[in-house]
Amino acid sequence: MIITHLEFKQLLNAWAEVMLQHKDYLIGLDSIVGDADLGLTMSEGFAAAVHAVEDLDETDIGKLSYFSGKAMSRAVPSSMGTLMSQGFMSAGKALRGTDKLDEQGIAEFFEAYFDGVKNLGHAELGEKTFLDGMIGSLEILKEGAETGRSLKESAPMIIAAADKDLEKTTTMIAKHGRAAARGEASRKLVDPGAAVAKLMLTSFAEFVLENE
Amino acid sequence: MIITHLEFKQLLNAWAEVMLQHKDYLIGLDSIVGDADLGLTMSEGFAAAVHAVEDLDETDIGKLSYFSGKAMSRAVPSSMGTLMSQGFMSAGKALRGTDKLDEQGIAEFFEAYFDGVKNLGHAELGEKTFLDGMIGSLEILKEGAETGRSLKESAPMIIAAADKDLEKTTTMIAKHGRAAARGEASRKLVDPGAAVAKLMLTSFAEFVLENE
Amino acid sequence: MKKIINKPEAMVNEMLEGIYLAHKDMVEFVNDDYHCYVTKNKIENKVGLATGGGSGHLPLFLGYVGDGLLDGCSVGDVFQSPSAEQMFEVTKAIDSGAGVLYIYGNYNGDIFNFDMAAEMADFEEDIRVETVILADDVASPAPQPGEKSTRRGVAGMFFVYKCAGAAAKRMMDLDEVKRVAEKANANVRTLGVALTPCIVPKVGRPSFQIKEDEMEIGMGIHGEPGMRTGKLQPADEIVNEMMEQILNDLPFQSGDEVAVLINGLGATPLEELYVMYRCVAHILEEKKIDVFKAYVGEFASSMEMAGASISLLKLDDELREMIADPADTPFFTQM
Amino acid sequence: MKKIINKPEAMVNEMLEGIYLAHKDMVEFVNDDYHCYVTKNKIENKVGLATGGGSGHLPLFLGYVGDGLLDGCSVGDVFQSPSAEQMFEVTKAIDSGAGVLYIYGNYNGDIFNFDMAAEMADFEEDIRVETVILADDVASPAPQPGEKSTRRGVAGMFFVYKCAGAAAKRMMDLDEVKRVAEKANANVRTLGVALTPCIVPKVGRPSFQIKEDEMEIGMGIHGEPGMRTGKLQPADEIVNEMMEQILNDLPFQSGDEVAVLINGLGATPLEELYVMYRCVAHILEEKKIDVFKAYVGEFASSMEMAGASISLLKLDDELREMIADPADTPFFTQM
Ligand SMILES: Nc1ncnc2c1ncn2[C@@H]1O[C@H](COP(=O)(O)OP(=O)(O)O)[C@@H](O)[C@H]1O
Ligand SMILES: Nc1ncnc2c1ncn2[C@@H]1O[C@H](COP(=O)(O)OP(=O)(O)O)[C@@H](O)[C@H]1O
Ligand SMILES: [Mg+2]
Ligand SMILES: [Mg+2]
Ligand SMILES: [Mg+2]
Ligand SMILES: [Mg+2]
Repeated sequence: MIITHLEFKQLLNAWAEVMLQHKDYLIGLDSIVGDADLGLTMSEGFAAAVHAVEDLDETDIGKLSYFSGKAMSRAVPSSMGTLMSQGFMSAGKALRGTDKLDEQGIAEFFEAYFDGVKNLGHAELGEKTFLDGMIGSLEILKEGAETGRSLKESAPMIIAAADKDLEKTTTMIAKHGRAAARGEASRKLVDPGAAVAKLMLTSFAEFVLENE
Repeated sequence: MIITHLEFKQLLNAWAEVMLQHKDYLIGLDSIVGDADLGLTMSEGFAAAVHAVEDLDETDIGKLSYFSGKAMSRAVPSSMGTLMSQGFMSAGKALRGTDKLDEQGIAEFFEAYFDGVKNLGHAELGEKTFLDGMIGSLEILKEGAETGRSLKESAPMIIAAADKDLEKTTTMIAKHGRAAARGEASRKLVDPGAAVAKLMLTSFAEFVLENE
Repeated sequence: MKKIINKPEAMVNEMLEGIYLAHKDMVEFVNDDYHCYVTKNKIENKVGLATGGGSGHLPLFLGYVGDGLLDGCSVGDVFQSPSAEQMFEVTKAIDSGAGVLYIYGNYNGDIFNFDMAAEMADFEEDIRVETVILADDVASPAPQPGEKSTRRGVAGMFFVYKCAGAAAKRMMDLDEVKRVAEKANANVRTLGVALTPCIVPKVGRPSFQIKEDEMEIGMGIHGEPGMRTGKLQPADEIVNEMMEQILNDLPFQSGDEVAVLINGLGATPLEELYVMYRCVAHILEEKKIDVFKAYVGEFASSMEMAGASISLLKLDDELREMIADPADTPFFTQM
Repeated sequence: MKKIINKPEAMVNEMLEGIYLAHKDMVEFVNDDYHCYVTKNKIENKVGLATGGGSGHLPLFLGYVGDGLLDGCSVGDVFQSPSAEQMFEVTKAIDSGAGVLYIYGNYNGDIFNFDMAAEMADFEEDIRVETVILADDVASPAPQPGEKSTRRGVAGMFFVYKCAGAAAKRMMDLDEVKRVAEKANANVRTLGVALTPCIVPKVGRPSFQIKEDEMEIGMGIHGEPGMRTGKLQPADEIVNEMMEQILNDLPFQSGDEVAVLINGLGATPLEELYVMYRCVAHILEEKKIDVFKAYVGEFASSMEMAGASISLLKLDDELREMIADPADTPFFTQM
């Protein structure tokens, strides 16, 4: 599968939609651990990302990703909002000058996204964050790119991994954000940021399956 | 019937008890027209009046009445609290030196009480106040004293008059206190202060019937 | 009843003790009675200003005792007048030879007790006492000539305290201070809106109800009935309705200059008061009424009642100066 | 949701417009953006102090911008950090040659954005920026050496603003002002109790629940979970429990001198805050801890949340002077 600027915009669209659909779900998760804003920030943030680039006459996916991130950072400067915008901006820098993503390019996109979040947030794996929700899917994508597996084949694996990763956050103690104040009591709770990762990756996999 | 300092204290006691029993009733009435405090102020005020004189070694009913009023004015300086204390203090001044009240003395007591309230509050009859709740009973007492009717005979008439007087306040427009702000809309409502008058007079009549 | 208190009966005394402990450099009580509240900074030959009223309205009433404002305040139980004796004790304590002015809201209980206190002051101590009774609530009837006014005193009383306090601080005499207070009282209008009831601690339950989706325009600060109950409206519509009543009552006119007070009744956040002020400012601008100074915050509350009031004071050169003068109390400071 | 607002989305902007209209003599916005709030009184060569954070906590954060306190504040949506760009704009506006100190609460979103803004300030404008992150809530874990602190910043931040503001006003340099702010931050402890939830306007319903007869000790100012939920207790018992936690945390000791802040979260009446202060004062007296100054009121609110917090700041000679210095903002004035 090849992703051009057109599919990239469609993917952004799909993400904005899935965040809107899961607004109350995310508010619910965040109201247990944090301040109940995540449904609002994610639906608004991704909508702002879409809005910033939908009418841009631009085929450079790097630039599209960068500008969507910047727009999101203005729209929703919450923890996850800023981390996600940093993800898009980092991916944008890494892919600058690219107008098509193949399996390899897609893996690079998500890797740069992951690294952007990690660099701004200073979190390590296992500290119950967005990173833990994304890591399994990222490894499948990287491995797929190395071994030449098609995205279509990877898609169901991603859906399963994202699900498992989110589940696994209920075994971790939060070290960051509002949830961290709970210490040991945070362990059994689902991490809202990881839930966003699951939504993004699952929605990406479904996008692949529908468009292949 | 002759009222000495002993019966006077018993009467005060009876009034304190009836106010306590009707605390919620008075709160209810005052919460419609005013600030919902009347049940509190009347039960506390009469209790303070009782308390101030119950252990006094004093046979002068004038002094007992005056001191009970002064104590009430300290305890509950609300509109009705101050008016009632003024009633007791005025009656006290009028009866100074008296240690027995007959029919005549009782009528004087209530008349001085009524005048004390009237002088401090500057209200006229028909302006929907305590005065309107007391006036019928007062006239029966005064007429009884003139015509030589016994208190026992007057008692049922007082009970009926107090009831009718209270009912009649629902035809008057309030000119004083918080209810006055309602203007025409105050008309159909029972006046809480007049309800206190009814409680006092009815309780007095019952006291007469029980002690005769 | 969700209150951070101990026994309801102890609330007022414990609150007062807390105030004396927190502000011992500025205020004290006299006659061994917490309810007799006076400033520590007595100025020789200044007219003494006293107010008084029920508790439950902080910073009203005692909060306006301090430098450039009032000298003493007698404090009652929640929503209850203090007693005549307490008022008399405050009167004695604050008189420094120039007489005393009573300034308080138009409520029966207060009037009866202040009248008794004034008599005691005259009879027992030869202190000259004058009285200005405050009435700014346009939700209650305008005074009719020859009739006893039933208009209530609400948050706009702050402006009268401010003007009278400045006048006394400038060492005007009793008649002059009274004249300034009467002018401010004649020039101030207030209207409130209530969203939720409050609870008198000793009663333990709300003394009135407002439906979950309703508001009451014009409700008094003890829950006295207002002008109308209706569905809760957007802020701008509420403010428009309130401002129309207020502006028409004096009336305020194009070319006037005013001071504005947006007062929170207790539970309403400051954020919402500023949303209201925005709309007030727009209306005044459109009517070409100038705002000299705006006050936004809690100035006369009803414990945990949600809601707010708007007050306008029409200024002339004299009142403008009185409003601008500095003041310093534990509850209100202006440089 | 009983709020006096227009469209929930418009609330923050309308509130800010109200603030600029009400206090046009003292504050203004830069970059054509209401969210970039700065004092009008810029002092040449003074260290610029900036804070920032979500709306819904008035007078926090922007209320502490003014004379003797902070110079600028970037304002977010309700309970949301402002953006890095907005912080950067404020930074540029308040720098007057002596560098800028960021002072803000320990929240992820704010940290991410202030870090980005500091980079922009350094890279694009060569402005030296230092940072002090505030953390005073003893309900969240004490900082562990080598680990990122997860302790939250709550009402005690006011004391750090006050000390840093006074230090800057005394024309100390950036390192010195930072040292004073860090000392105050290290010396301040806070604990809160919540009785009812608050409602983020855009969400429209309470983001958590507290049972009708319960309270939550240690809840954060956005409703973050506290230390324990339990039956609502009498004021003295609540305060005793809170004070024990606070005193043990630093720990405060006999012979210490402190400033105290009793902060209302929004719907809790001032009356109740003074009932609490009375108990605090008794406990401190018993422990032989001296109170230099007591502040009682709303200093860091959570809109219509009912509840309160207690903060203690341990003083030394330097901090005592910083607390005593005058300050004047539209929301806080001390002579
Ligand atoms: N340092 C970090 N690195 C990566 N993810 C983080 C970090 N801190 C928090 N998160 C994620 O952010 C989520 C909370 O986001 P959000 O609701 O926006 O926080 P807030 O409302 O406190 O700003 C957490 O569930 C977690 O997954
Ligand atoms: N001037 C007056 N003269 C006589 N009675 C009065 C007067 N004003 C008020 N009252 C009586 O007082 C009652 C209200 O008393 P109260 O509840 O104590 O008032 P408040 O709570 O406003 O002080 C009214 O129902 C009325 O009967
Ligand atoms: Mg959140
Ligand atoms: Mg009443
Ligand atoms: Mg309040
Ligand atoms: Mg409030």
